[in-house]
Amino acid sequence: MSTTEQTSGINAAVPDKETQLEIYRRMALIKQNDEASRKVIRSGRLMMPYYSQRGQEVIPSAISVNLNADDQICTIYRGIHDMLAKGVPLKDLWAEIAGRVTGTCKGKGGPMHITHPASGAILTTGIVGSSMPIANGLAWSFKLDGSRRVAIANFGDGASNIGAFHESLNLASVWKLPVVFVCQNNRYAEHTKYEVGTSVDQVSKRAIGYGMPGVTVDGNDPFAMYAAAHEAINRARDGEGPTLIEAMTFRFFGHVFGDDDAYMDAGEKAAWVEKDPVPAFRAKLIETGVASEEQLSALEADIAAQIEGAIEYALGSDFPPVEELTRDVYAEAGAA
Amino acid sequence: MSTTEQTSGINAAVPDKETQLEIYRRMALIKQNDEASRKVIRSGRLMMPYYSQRGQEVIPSAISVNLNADDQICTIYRGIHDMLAKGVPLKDLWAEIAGRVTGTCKGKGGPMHITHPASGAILTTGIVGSSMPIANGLAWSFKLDGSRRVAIANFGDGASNIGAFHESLNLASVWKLPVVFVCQNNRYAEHTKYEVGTSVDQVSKRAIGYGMPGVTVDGNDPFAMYAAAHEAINRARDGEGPTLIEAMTFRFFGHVFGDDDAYMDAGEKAAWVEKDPVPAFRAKLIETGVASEEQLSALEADIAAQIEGAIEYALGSDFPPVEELTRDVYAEAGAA
Amino acid sequence: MTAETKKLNIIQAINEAIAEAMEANPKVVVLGEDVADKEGGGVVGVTRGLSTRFGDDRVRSTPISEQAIVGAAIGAAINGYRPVAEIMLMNFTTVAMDMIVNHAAKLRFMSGGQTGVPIVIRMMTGAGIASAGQHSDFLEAWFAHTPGLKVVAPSTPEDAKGLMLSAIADPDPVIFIECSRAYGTTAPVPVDLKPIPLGKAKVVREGSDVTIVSYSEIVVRALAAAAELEKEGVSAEVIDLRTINPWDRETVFASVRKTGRLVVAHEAVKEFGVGAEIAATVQEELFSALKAAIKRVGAPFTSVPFSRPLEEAFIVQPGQIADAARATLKTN
Amino acid sequence: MTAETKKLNIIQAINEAIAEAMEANPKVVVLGEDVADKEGGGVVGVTRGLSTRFGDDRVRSTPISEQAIVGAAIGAAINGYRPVAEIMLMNFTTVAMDMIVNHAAKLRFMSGGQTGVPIVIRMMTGAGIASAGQHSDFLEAWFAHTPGLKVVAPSTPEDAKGLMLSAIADPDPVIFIECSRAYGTTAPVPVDLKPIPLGKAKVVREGSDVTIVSYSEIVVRALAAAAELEKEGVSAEVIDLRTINPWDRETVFASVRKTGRLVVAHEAVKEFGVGAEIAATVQEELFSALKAAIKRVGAPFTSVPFSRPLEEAFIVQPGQIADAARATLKTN
Ligand SMILES: Cc1ncc(C[n+]2csc(CCOP(=O)(O)OP(=O)(O)O)c2C)c(N)n1
Ligand SMILES: Cc1ncc(C[n+]2csc(CCOP(=O)(O)OP(=O)(O)O)c2C)c(N)n1
Ligand SMILES: [Mg+2]
Ligand SMILES: [Mg+2]
Repeated sequence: MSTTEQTSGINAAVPDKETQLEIYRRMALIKQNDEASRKVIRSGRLMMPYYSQRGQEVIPSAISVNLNADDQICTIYRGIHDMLAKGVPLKDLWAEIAGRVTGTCKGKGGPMHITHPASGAILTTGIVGSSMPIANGLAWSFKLDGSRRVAIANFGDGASNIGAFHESLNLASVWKLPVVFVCQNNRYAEHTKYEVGTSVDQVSKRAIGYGMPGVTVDGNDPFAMYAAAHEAINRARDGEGPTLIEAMTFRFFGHVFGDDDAYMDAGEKAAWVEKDPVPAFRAKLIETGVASEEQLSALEADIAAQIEGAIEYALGSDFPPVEELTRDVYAEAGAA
Repeated sequence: MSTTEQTSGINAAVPDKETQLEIYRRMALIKQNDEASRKVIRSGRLMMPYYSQRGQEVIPSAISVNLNADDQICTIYRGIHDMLAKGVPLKDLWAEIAGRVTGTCKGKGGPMHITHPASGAILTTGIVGSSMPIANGLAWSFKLDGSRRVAIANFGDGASNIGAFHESLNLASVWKLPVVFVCQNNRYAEHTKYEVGTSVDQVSKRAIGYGMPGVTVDGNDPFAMYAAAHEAINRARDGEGPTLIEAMTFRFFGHVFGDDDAYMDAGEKAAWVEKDPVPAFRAKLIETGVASEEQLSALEADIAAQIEGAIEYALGSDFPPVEELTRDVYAEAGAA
Repeated sequence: MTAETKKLNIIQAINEAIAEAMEANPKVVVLGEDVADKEGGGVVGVTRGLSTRFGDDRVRSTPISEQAIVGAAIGAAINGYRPVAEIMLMNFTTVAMDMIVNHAAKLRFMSGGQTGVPIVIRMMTGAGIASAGQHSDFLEAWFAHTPGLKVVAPSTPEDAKGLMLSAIADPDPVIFIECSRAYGTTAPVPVDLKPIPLGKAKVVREGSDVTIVSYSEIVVRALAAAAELEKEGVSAEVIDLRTINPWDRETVFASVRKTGRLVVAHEAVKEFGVGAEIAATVQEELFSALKAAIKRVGAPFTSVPFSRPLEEAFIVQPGQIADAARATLKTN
Repeated sequence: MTAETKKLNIIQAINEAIAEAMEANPKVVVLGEDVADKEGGGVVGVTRGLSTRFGDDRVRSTPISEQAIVGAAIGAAINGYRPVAEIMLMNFTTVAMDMIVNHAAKLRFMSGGQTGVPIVIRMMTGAGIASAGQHSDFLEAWFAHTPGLKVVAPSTPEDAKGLMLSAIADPDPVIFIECSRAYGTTAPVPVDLKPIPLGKAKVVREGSDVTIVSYSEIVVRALAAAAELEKEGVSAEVIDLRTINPWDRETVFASVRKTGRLVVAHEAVKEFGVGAEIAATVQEELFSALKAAIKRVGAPFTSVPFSRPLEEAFIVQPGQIADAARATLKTN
């Protein structure tokens, strides 16, 4: 994997065994949750626009183990993996996706607008590019506070072509904000191949135009992703400013649940699925003695149970009362 | 002057004597017109927002001699130099600035919105960055026509930080449009110094992020500017796509007529005024035998007379009738 | 003798209109995200088949860059092309408002008539499909308040095709609003359908007691309300505005002169919406002809919610329109 | 005993309000193009002196990046800051509408109340200073039509200061509109002025025959019209709305109940403007109390022209407001 800036190599941070296991746990959680989501929709038990994150599990898993609870993230409609990795509770998440009052946002936001400040999950936007200007604002508040907190802005390869990307990276650089821009390059923007919409072979090269370090990393390699995130997050914490990380990955399914993905190159897709990062990392953990087959099976079974419980909890919860329709448009009278 | 891409050197185009003289004529026209404009406003004969181009005469003069009448340009509020260089008639221009019905736009656009299609002067926008997306559209039409025409998008250094810049350069590159992006870097965006708002030391480096050639050139050196423009314009004509030219220059006055320019670095300003490109090129033309003192004085006197005539024409013209207030909002009924 | 017809849904109707315009005029071009067939011919297929039929030069998929999309359309239009630009969803016009409002709408005026901008900007929107807060807004009031723009919002396949033909032929920029909920609506459309002029409303149901003015998919709900009212012996006239700006004052005035009562219904939030302009104008022009206060029906002043029951409560229902009509009948 | 006062123009009044808010609350920060003193303290000086007094961290000049400006304000506000963001001119909100409308306005609702966005977005606008088509528009109707936003437009130094104090203290996003023509207006302002609540209009002249509702600098013209009418023995009541959303229905209703006649005047183009909402609401709520049709006065449906005589004809003049009032008196 070529990189505009070398991050791997001797000073590359390596996750210890415990961290490796935690990265895998988050990957498995995301993979199993995505499978459960598609199953639930297919079964007709829930109706929602769903953007599968299958194939992109490594990125948020390897990033989030470098974050504290009070660090904050902004993500996009295809962001449930980012949210789960940051710690949004499964029950609250599922209840939101099911439009129930017990959801993170009382069912009013839905799958495209998950917010859970307690986990540092501040924004899920449905507008391409808009996670970045707001992540800058979170980072600006940390700088004003004089804290060492960090903000992460997740977005896709297609989003790197919209104006908000440009304005955000420029401002973050001139203000030296503690923010990391994570471009999850899954090769497609809806139905459009990367090269059809993007004028540069690597999004990370755009960092040069903002006097900011930029790196292209294998987003499906937990070690490479961990090292890149570790370096960028520490740079931000130390007040040395933002970094652009381009994490190469692939979307295993169509843009949104239900779209026929005829526009995708079947061979390309097959090759990526072949290298599915989740079973690959699982095998590596066993092979390197980080964990045993039994251990991982137990962990997966536990996740499966949690997901089932969350779905039951969600479907068993009430819908919001109709008064909620006009509540939260403005703060309750008297608030300030 | 450092450049991200070498343009000068052995294959750099050199303007012949005739062209050198024409470049000087346009420079003198712009300088004398700017002086006349400020004088007229100071005298109270006209009231308008005026953005002096004094100090930036070389850029459009050296570019426009490489253009044909049917090539088109888009520029900004600080764009009268671009308009004059492209051939907008003095009388029509002054009448517009004076808000008279004989103006290019019947007095309805004013100094910030000069348009004169007959000269290829398509757009003057008051919105930072907005000359670029529309220049792309002009270039796209040339490509659809299968013609060799070229579009020029002029903008400032500050405009290189707004979203429209990014979207425009990316689209122009993926569509290989015959457009040249000319960033007139006069070191200031209103009251803000270049480095306060811009995260990269040279705007031209941003071209790397668009897979496009980018060059930083001395915008006050007619030969360097001519060579850079010549190469970029030919590249566009030959269907090889867009170029980003960063032309280094300086604004001799405050952002807009009347603003106290206390925010400008007096020393920096004095140094640039010291190297005023207009008298410098004038001296060079005489020294190299391209023109005689008498010849140039005659040329300048002729320009002065034309400007005086244009001002008289403008001030002697009628204001538009009040019906014009609601005309041209939509095409006249029946038009298509 | 009735003209030969063909059953079309609104997606097919708009697709046919664009195809016929491209066939008739080589200057008609299409651009937008995913619009070409290599990218699936549009996310809902409105432009499907066009690039295959007319070539990749005339039908271009773009990067996700709405300012660049509208800017490219404006520039090409100034030089004689007739671009049909797609902004996938109406909420995404928020990233292109400068190009639409400061440029497309104003360039003819600011240039004293020298540069016209004959573009069509197509977009879909609407609640009811669980797209929530940032993908469902009806923002037509913004564009109707912008001199230089025309705003069109059809409710049937025939109108969608006929109005798109006129929008493409129009010398000025047209905002063309498609309701996602209505895309599947099928109806017979005359095979040789001629362009339907912009600015002309259509009386879709005649009545004598109260006038209901609406547009886009809410017209269907207004008709349902009228059917409900009929059971009560109330005869409602339903007008499909079709074009929001310029709107057809004559047709609306003629109806209100007859009924003396008016209800305006639309999907957008009621406050500061299009209904306000129509109500304000009618009370000003026909004050003495009014038998009751004009009622407006629109969404509550809130964002579009995700949760199904809240979303249902958000969208204007036939019952609300009928209630508004009843209210106009009480107060006389 | 009258409170001690001090003569201020509107620029000074807003500057004082921001300074007092920054003094009282360390979370109040300012950002925008050229707002810091190194960059001249703002193009017209509204923020002059603030960076020198409160430091460069709390008062930051930005690149020309309105989306990034509003985004930074939103993010900081979510984490407890009170950003006062300047968008130099109202027409430039067109490049930041996504941040303002899809995000600032909606985040509280979409998060179920978890993330509020207490920001103030200041901007100037207005015709009359030869800025022409792209620097003069009044677009308040767009923002008033957007649930989640509040919209304020003062006409006097005292209101400008008092409303800015409330806007900064408000838990929700506030669009604060400043009219360039009015900046120079000076008037005595109480030294210990308290915040003036949002949503409360002010009867600036009492009268009994006709009510004239306006806001921003047009209030001055409404008062001139009232003076003109008085010569004819017509007693006009003039109401300065001050806050456009939420607008003070009670104060307007009370006045119309008294006069039975209403004129609404604003600088924006009349069609689909704020006047439509007020007229539509009043005719709906006070139909039987109305003695005549409600009249609206606004700019003609066109772009702001450059040429002086056209610009003069564009801006609402006292005579037009007086004529509208006279019209309401004829038809009774
Ligand atoms: C401003 C804007 N334009 C268009 C869209 C429609 N849209 C939704 S997702 C998407 C593709 C985004 O691709 P990418 O940034 O690569 O993210 P991915 O979906 O691949 O994760 C588009 C065009 C949008 N949501 N916002
Ligand atoms: C979108 C937008 N934001 C802000 C402004 C206000 N403004 C006018 S000129 C200017 C500075 C532009 O600087 P630069 O791009 O360097 O061009 P220059 O004036 O130096 O030629 C600004 C901020 C504007 N016109 N448009
Ligand atoms: Mg992608
Ligand atoms: Mg500059």
